[in-house]
Amino acid sequence: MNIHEYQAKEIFRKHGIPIPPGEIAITAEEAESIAMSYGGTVVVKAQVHAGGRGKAGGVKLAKTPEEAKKVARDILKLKIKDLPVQKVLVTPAADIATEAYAGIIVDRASKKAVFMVSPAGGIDIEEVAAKTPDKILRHAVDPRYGLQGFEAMQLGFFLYKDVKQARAAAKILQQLYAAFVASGASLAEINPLVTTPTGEVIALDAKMVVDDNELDRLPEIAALRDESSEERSEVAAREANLTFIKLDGNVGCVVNGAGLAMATMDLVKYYGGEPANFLDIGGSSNPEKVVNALRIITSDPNVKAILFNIFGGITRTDDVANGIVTAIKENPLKVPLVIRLTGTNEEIALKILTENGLSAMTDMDEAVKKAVALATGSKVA
Amino acid sequence: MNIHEYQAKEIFRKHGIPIPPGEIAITAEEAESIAMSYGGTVVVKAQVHAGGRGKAGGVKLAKTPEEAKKVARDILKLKIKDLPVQKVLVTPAADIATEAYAGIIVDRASKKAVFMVSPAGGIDIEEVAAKTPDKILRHAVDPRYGLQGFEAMQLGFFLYKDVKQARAAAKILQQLYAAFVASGASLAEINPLVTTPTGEVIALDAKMVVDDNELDRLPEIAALRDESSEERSEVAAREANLTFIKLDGNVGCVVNGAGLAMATMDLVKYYGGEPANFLDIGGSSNPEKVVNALRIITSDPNVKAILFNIFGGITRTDDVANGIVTAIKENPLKVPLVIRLTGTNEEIALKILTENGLSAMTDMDEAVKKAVALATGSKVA
Amino acid sequence: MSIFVDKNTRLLVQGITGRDGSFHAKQMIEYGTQVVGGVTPGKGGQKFEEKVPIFNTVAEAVKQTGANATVIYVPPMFAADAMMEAADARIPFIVCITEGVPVLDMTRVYLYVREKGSRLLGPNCPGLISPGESKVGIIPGRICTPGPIGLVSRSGTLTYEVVYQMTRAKMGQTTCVGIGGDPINGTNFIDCLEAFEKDAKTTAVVMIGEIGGTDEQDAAKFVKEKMTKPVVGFIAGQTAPPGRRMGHAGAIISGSAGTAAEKMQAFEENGVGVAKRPIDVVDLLKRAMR
Amino acid sequence: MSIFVDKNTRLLVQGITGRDGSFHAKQMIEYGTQVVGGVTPGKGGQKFEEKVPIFNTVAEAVKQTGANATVIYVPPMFAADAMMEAADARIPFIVCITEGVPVLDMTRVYLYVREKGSRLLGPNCPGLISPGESKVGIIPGRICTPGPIGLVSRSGTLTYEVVYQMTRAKMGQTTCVGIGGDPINGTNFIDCLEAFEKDAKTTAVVMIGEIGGTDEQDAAKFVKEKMTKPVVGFIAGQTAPPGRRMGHAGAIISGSAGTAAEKMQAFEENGVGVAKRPIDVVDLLKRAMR
Repeated sequence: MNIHEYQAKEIFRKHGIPIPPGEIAITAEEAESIAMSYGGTVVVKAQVHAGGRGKAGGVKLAKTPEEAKKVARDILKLKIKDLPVQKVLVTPAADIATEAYAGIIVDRASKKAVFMVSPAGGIDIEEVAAKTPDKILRHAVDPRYGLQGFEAMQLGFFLYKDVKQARAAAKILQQLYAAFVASGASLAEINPLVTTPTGEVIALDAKMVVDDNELDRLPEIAALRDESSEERSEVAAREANLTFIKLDGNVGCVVNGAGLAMATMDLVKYYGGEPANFLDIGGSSNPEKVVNALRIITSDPNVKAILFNIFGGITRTDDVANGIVTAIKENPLKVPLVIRLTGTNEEIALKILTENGLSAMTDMDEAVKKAVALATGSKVA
Repeated sequence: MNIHEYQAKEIFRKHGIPIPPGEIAITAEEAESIAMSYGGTVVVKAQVHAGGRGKAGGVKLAKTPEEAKKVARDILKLKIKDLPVQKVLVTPAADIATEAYAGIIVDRASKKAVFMVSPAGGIDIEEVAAKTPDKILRHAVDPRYGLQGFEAMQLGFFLYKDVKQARAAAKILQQLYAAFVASGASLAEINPLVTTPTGEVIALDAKMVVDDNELDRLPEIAALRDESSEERSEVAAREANLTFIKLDGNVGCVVNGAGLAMATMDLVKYYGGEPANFLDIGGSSNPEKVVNALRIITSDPNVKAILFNIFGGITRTDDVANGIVTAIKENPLKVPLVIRLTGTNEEIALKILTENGLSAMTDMDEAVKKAVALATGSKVA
Repeated sequence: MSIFVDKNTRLLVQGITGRDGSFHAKQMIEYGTQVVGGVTPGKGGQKFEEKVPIFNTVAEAVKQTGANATVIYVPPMFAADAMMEAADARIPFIVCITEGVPVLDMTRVYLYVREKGSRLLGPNCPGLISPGESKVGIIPGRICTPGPIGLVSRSGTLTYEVVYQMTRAKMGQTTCVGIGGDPINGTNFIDCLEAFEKDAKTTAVVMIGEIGGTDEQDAAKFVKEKMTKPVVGFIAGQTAPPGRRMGHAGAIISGSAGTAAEKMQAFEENGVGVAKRPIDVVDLLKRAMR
Repeated sequence: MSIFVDKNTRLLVQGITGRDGSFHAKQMIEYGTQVVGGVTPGKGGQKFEEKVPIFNTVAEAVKQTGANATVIYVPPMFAADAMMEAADARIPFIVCITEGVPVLDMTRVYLYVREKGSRLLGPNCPGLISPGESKVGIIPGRICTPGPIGLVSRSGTLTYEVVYQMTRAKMGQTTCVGIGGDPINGTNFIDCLEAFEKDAKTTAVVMIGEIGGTDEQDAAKFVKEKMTKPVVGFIAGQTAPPGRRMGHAGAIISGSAGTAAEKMQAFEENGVGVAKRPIDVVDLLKRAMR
């Protein structure tokens, strides 16, 4: 789950990381009055779950409250990577001497949380990694001991020669690690971590991604979810307990199991179609899920054909058949439907479908070919 | 450092352990009014740094506020193991179904914090260990992982057959471990841990000993020290940065180093005397420390002779000699003094002492023999 | 022969009285797996299906039954504790089916299990099956048949699809292992390839990967450097967009790393036959085993 | 010969610019110890006494100097971190002089150092000296002389007293090791006895214990079961009251356990000569070595 910069900053602040103040505005007028209360130059920053905000015009300086109002109005009209900006963060502009980078991610190779720090901050860290890899220091944290003082100091000295700044950075990194663990994060980032002309070390930006699997035990983190900034169909899918990712193709896919769902999409492409989505109805065979899945897929006007690919194991194919029948009775389909079923209770499923004027296939490749042909209007081979 | 029951209870409560309410009284009248506010039967418990309070008459039931006043008055007059009772804890009496024991200590053999739990609670756990060792389950906690849920459940099931009570106990044990670690404790104990007739599991008593070495980084724990309940000479010694333990003998000992101090005491005994104290002036050779050491020792009327035993390594013997001279000038001694010095700057030290009318020996055994003879009035061999 | 589980596997089921645990315990017993005990705190002393003794703790269960493997069906927030309990009880082989275990839990569990000397399979995996010998987890028994092929996969139903095609083509399996779709898991491709290489009865291996991470690339190198037996593979997720988790927590392309294309290339470069479609695995195997 | 440190010991001093660190660094250099570097964060690049390079981190110091031992003089609240930093930098021998390290810190440090494969001596110890070869810590060099006796002790000045008597009696030492007075320390009696048993030049060993714990009892058993060389011992604290910490954090009789009497009995029962007074060690040694 993504959270906004202002939310991540609040979490970082609670763990002691020095961060300048800031307030959220949802209108240009609010931005103006916040800017007025701070006095001096402010930064207005789009709060949206997308990287590259700066390049997209989502981060602007404003020298006066009037200017803050104007830039806030502009930013609030933006769409960044398809996501509309609905909130801006207004924060006093800081005097910056140097910009560094500090982040943590969960690393699958080392099976640990890994710090990455770089004295080259303020820009995309992947760019730094590609161009000047020696400017990045990586450090895997042993979860049994946490980030030790001496480890934090090694990272601190990589960022700053001055011992006071190295110590300040070390402290911030330990606080960042504490925030990361306490929030069940899979990523936590400060970019840039800056020094001021008077030598202080402070965090100017904050980013955090939370492991969805943690949300059940961290209700206060789960409450940070901002559904208004997510794709609507994906919100609906999550509420229906489905894993759904919208794509741009024309063949809607309903599959049980993530691996099979990906393989089905790949096969759609292989046979000349384009998948309209990733959708995993999961292991449990609840007819309700099938109904919800069809509702979400049919709401996409690009979808020209729908393909079910169900390999019954735990999933009972008769449950899926019942779900399809129910859904179609409620909302007759406007696009053709191809069903592939095999496995647990296959015979019962076929009977249910036939009795309701539907048919099903058992071979995956054949089913995909047919769905692609129907979607693209070409002939079935 | 010992802390009182009521202080330990406050810490345990903060970590979520269920503990009945309670308030502190320093007069019988206060105890009465607390009892009145609770209504019903209360328990009045001496708050003193000594075990065996119950046997010493320091814990009493009172059915009415008047009775609470009476027993509080009695208890506030008590001395338990030489320590005067200055506070009582007044707490509503609980209905008890069963009594168990739960404690943690730092164990030197396993080099870990070790839990001990027993369904035979309410009595001295060393007695249980001696008589029915199979009624105790020990469990060493890996500090890298803390007390895991399953480990806590194993301990919980050892205490209770009922799964709800086992779970409640497991939760309490995890909270107890958290309190133990957060407080820098070397011992934390609930005795008894009781079940009520309705099946709840609650802690009726609380004991905690804090590692002195933790106090510098835990100011809020350090603030719990109750100097009024400690031996006065030991408080003075601590303030002077000396390690001092009062004993009942007649030869006062001033030594540098804990091992040598013990060996000196042993030698006093070996030659027929009794050491009046353990006193380690430590490694640094500050004359001020010697002055303070002499002040503390001479305040004990039992001391009939004073023995210095200094092996100069880091400790400079001339510093010690200067300290002795200064102290004696300020407060002339009323008892004989034997000085043994050897090591760093020995010649200078001897010169200082001689110039001030004092003498010194270099052999430890000879010095001890002489001090014992002077203290006991027997002839020097 | 087979890897990890066989006729001598004496299995515990942690969470045996839960919805999933009880369902699959029955299925495993029907298949012929020796289910020697179950664990559900508070139900110690009872019996599952009037046969299998239930215990309050894993330690007790191991002591009473001599179990040498365990399979875990407990809710995600308790799965880490269950894995560690099993490792602490010195069970040498631990299979965790549970999906949704927090990844930070797994950073601790991984080290703990390793310290205790156990092997962990999963979490978020379908388990494994040595056809005709023992089934541990949720892989449907009827789609498998004994034979000489080893199979290892990050996926569940996709594996079923491939195994089903193999069985229909009369290519039986020594063991089918689902290592699971999480970013941090106990057993990886290389662990399984190593075991299949050592297993006398296995003559060829199928490896089914997906986007995310570098496990398949590392495995491909291992095949080239250390294996004598032919290996063929399939990668799911050629059409997956970057930066999105495709159902499995570990199935994500980060930046430009972990794509299907790069994994398929690694396969090719290291002599692992690349199936373009799941069904192609069968033909590749036939060719490889000639 | 000697144990743990010798002429080839290349020593770092952590906290070399502090009050204690700088004082003892000078003493060690004077004695002839190869002090190859010091560590004080923020003073990297400077030199100690115009000779010894100072580094910001231990890792850097090890990389630049090839140090194979370190001695720690940092305040108690930073000592755990210093020990772990040294272990993380793979220094094989770590000596921590600092007194007052919280015991819960040591529960973690002990495991960490062991995982990294280093040996830790201390904390709260005087260090060790191999007379004529290398002195690491604070034991005064002039009271020692080379010879065939190994000495291991929980105490500081009491050790000096005994070594001084030995030196006066012309009984030189291979190595004198102070293991420290804390309840949890890195190296115990048995570790040292084992090393002395293996050391070709050591012909007899002195063991100086004190009240608290069971280290001396375990060591006595070890002497009986595993040692061929004679061992004599002294125990301090025969007059110590129960339940009180006698200066050293580890010197405490708990209930009725850890008394001097029980330790002396264990010595006697296992063939360790028992000195009643410190001075008796010399006579016992003479008799043992006849």
